[in-house]
Amino acid sequence: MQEMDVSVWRGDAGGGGLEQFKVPAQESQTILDVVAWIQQYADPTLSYRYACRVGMCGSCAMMVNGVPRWTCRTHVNKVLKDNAITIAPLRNLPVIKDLATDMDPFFDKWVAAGGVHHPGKSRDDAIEILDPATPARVETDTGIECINCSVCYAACDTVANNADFLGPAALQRAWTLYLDPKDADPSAILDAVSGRGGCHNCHSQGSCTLYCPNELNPMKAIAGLKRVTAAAFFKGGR
Amino acid sequence: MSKITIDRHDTDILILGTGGAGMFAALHALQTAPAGTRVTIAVKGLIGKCGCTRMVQGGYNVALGGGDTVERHFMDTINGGKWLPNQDMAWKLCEQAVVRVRELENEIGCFFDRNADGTLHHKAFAGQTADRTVHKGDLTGIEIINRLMEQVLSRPVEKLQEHRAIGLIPTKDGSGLAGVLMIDMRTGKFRFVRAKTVLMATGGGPTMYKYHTPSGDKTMDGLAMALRVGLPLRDMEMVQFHPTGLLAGDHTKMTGTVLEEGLRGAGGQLLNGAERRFMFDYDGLGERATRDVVSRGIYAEMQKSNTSRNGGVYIKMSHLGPEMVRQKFSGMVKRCADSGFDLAGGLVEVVPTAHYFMGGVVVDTDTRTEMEGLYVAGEDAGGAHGSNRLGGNGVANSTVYGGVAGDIMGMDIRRMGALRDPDENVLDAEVARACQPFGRKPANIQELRHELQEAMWEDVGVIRTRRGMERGLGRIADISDELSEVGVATGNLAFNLTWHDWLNVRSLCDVSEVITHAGLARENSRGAHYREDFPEPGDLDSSCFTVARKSGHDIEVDCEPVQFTIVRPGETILPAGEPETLVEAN
Amino acid sequence: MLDLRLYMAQRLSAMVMIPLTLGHIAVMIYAIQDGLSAAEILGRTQGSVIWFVFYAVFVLAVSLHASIGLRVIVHETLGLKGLALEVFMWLTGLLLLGTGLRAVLAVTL
Amino acid sequence: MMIRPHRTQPLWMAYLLHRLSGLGLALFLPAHFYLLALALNEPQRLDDYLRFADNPLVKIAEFGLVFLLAVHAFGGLRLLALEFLPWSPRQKTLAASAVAAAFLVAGTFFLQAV
Ligand SMILES: Cc1cc2nc3c(=O)[nH]c(=O)nc-3n(C[C@H](O)[C@H](O)[C@H](O)COP(=O)(O)OP(=O)(O)OC[C@H]3O[C@@H](n4cnc5c(N)ncnc54)[C@H](O)[C@@H]3O)c2cc1C
Ligand code: HEM
Ligand code: SF4
Ligand code: F3S
Ligand code: FES
Repeated sequence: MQEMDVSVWRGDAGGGGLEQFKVPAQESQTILDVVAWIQQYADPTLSYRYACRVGMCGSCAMMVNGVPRWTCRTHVNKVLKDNAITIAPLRNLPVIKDLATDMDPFFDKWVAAGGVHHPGKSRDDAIEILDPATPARVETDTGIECINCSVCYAACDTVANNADFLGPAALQRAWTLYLDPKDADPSAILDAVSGRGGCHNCHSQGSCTLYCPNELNPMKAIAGLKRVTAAAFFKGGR
Repeated sequence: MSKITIDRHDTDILILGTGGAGMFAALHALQTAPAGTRVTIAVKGLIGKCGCTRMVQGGYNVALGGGDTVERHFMDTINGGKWLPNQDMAWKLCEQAVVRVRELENEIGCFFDRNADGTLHHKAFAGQTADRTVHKGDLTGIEIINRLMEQVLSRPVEKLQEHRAIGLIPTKDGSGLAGVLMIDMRTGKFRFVRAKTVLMATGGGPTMYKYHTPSGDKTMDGLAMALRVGLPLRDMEMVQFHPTGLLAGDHTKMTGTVLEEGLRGAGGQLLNGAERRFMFDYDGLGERATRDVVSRGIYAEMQKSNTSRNGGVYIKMSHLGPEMVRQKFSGMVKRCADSGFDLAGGLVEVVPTAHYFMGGVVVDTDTRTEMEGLYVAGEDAGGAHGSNRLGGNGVANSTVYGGVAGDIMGMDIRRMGALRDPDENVLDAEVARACQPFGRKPANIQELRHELQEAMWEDVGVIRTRRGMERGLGRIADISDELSEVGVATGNLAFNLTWHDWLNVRSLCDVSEVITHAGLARENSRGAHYREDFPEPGDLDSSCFTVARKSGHDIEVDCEPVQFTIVRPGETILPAGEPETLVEAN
Repeated sequence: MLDLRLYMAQRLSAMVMIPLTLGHIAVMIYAIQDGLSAAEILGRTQGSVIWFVFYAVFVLAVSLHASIGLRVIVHETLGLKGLALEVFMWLTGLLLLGTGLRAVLAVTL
Repeated sequence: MMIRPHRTQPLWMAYLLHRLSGLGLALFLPAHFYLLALALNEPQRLDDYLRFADNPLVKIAEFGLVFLLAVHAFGGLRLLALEFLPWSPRQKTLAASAVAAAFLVAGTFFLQAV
């Protein structure tokens, strides 16, 4: 049987390095399958994380040949180079062990960016009548398809260099909330994204948008936030 | 192994799982519990990122428009469940779904798709007499769970992530629950958490079948724990199969994942190995028949060996125009393409796949169990769906009853004085159970899981017989015995997935045995349970549901009569003159 | 390490500089056609209020703009933060402003 | 390693170029100001410098500076457009145009200078 050369990063918060494995090649095989094969048949102590296995939960992202990807939806053929693949934990997040990272900082920033609905109504009120075709609604509808996989967060060098930067996914969530007419406190969102780690730190590197597996556009969302915060700046009070 | 230490921790309200049930429970508990109550969430994965609620595609059933009523939703649920549902639970499900969807929209911040005039859009799932399923495209679960997750993360809830519950620990006299034993998966250490009230919302999930849809973290841990503390489990034979799971070979985790229902609805055709349409051989509705009928049709075709390359059948969409398919089912087309298949233009192999578990712990309409301090909601709880769950009633069930559980726990806790002390013997026994593989010779656990999945698929699957299920029991027992001999290397227990695989197969074996016993006990065919040797549904008026519990080493299954508290077979609660269905024929 | 205010200061100053730098480059392209001498430069600029305003505005803008820009680079690549970062920004800003204004005075007075 | 795999894309290159040009300008500008200030007290030395500037090597250096300025200005223009104008998805085209415009201006300057 045809075998591939797979290098896998092993280690923990204290450091680590690459280890080599030979993995049998199969016709339908994702990177996640490769990783699982190693744990099940070659090294039972390999650690990684996944849940849904169909690109919905955003648990399985790793660096594949130096690029962040969702591994459950990345076919081996797409990334195999000279019959070899290198797999490492997602960048910009603390490693727990091997390929599993601690995603808490990512979610802490999600909340810090104001990414929580501010209700103006309650369960006793009727569902709001909302035009589904407004440009804002259409833009929000795609934005909220984010699966918080952290791929954009790993791709962004501003995140790497600026510990406070909220990062593309959190800011994109804030933007979709800002656009949502149901949100009762848009100015709280603008405040949350205007601080020292806010949207203004983004240098439009565009890696977030390029690598987002769901073809979302955090770069555009961040530009949107910059625009509305700038407008708010001129209106004063900020 | 050196002496095992158990870290001890206390809280007031403990919630296991972060699906729709777990997260709603946390939010509601914070609303109803007295100020200062400690709320803790423990979950096998990351908050909101594991479990099946996130994977909901189709949507959420709620009677909120188009002339639909709670009564009609209720009647569909009862008819769909073939008169086995607990009617009070089904009623509360339908009634509260209305409130829950408004809560999701207005308080949690979800957005469900709208009609052009701005009102909620409803679509019709098979088996329903009204357009009642609200949705956000075909990614409804992501919208619901992401919004819930934000709410939970931004509130003062203690988070125990990657903490796997492995044992419910009762008090010494067995009257109440003292707390839950868990493994902190990141370190591999044991942690015992005492709580006044515990919600179990670990989401069932029939992943003991060769082909299955649920997320990888779901391995029936909850029901296995409930079984061990002697709680009654009902409807355990009821495993729902989705007819079209992707088939791509045994070595890939993509196998078993759902290709959406809408493909068949839109005119997708199922072809056998000879590329001939076969569904009309089994049912007049062809591919548009309900899930259970289509699953059986495919299974029968597979038994005749009329199969595709990997042993399933094909779904064909190309006759509808590849462009149209690409546009209308873009998510599915892309997902198939990632796996190397051309859904729009070619043939994709599919197979029935275990999707949802109707069985679960016996609870009352307030989610209380017979054990003081233990509450169960979501897919872990039995009763609301009877023998079959309508598409769209799953997430409604978990969010409605999760919220109920939160409310009730928040109230009940006011009358519970102190934390209860655990039966240390049970605690030690549970630790020992988890440590059983230590010190034994490691072997391949994955192979054992495959064997179990093969056995369940073949002998306790889509079509069942006494002979088959009895053989299945033998196979499960063998695998279970073999598992007891398999070891796990203990060099490093931190994030040791192989140890957890062992525990997963343990839970799956235990619950598989119950499924099989319950399947043997039901000598008729209802909903998801189909007996080739008893193909008739039996008398509806004397309908019974199975109740299984563990007694010593044996599983005892009783049949209890269904109480028709709201409506009797042959009757309806819809006002006279109401049309049979509001769905326009297409 | 940029909040809204610093960001606005940097972007607004950049906008101000766009016409000024393009103007400056245009003049230079024109001016160097047949070599440059101090006298030539000074001849054009000295005593001219317009040129004084032109370059003074540029110097103000560039001090603001570049000190904020350097602040970002220094934070992101050297990890400087807190008080040290503020001090760095102000020092570079004042240095640019000082040397810049001296130069403007020199060529326009 | 600077050029890690995830960085091999036009917008990241544009970012790098903008940062390096900004840095270059910020380092050069004080020197430039210093020289101009010489005009105040020592016009002679400024003239010496300007003669020195006729040297081809220095010409190339000068060209480099104008190039930096042009690169940075047009790159900045691109960023301002992307941040403040209605958003267009043609970011890569914009990035490329900014570089092209910078070459054009700096090239003109260079041709004039020699
Ligand atoms: C692919 C797919 C599509 C579906 N589509 C629909 C649909 O369109 N409409 C519909 O109504 N229903 C649908 N369902 C069903 C629906 O998703 C479930 O019924 C519902 O979400 C269950 O919710 P829950 O909260 O009970 O469990 P889940 O959402 O599954 O959550 C279970 C939680 O418990 C955790 N857990 C498990 N074991 C342990 C342990 N030992 N210790 C601690 N935590 C543990 C899990 O990690 C997870 O967080 C679908 C299911 C699947 C798989
Ligand atoms: C022509 C006018 C100019 C424009 C339109 C302009 C525009 C910009 C913009 C938009 C940024 C922000 C980039 C980001 O955040 O990624 C920036 C950064 C910067 N600018 Fe300018 N600029 C101009 C002139 C100058 C000048 C003359 C200098 C030098 C003194 C300079 C130095 C810098 C520096 C050091 C940075 C920081 C670079 C970084 O963060 O990557 N700029 N400029
Ligand atoms: S924006 Fe895209 S890459 Fe970033 S977290 Fe969301 S889905 Fe993942
Ligand atoms: S990659 Fe980073 S710098 Fe901005 S455009 Fe995306 S957040
Ligand atoms: S496992 Fe869920 S996105 Fe990959």
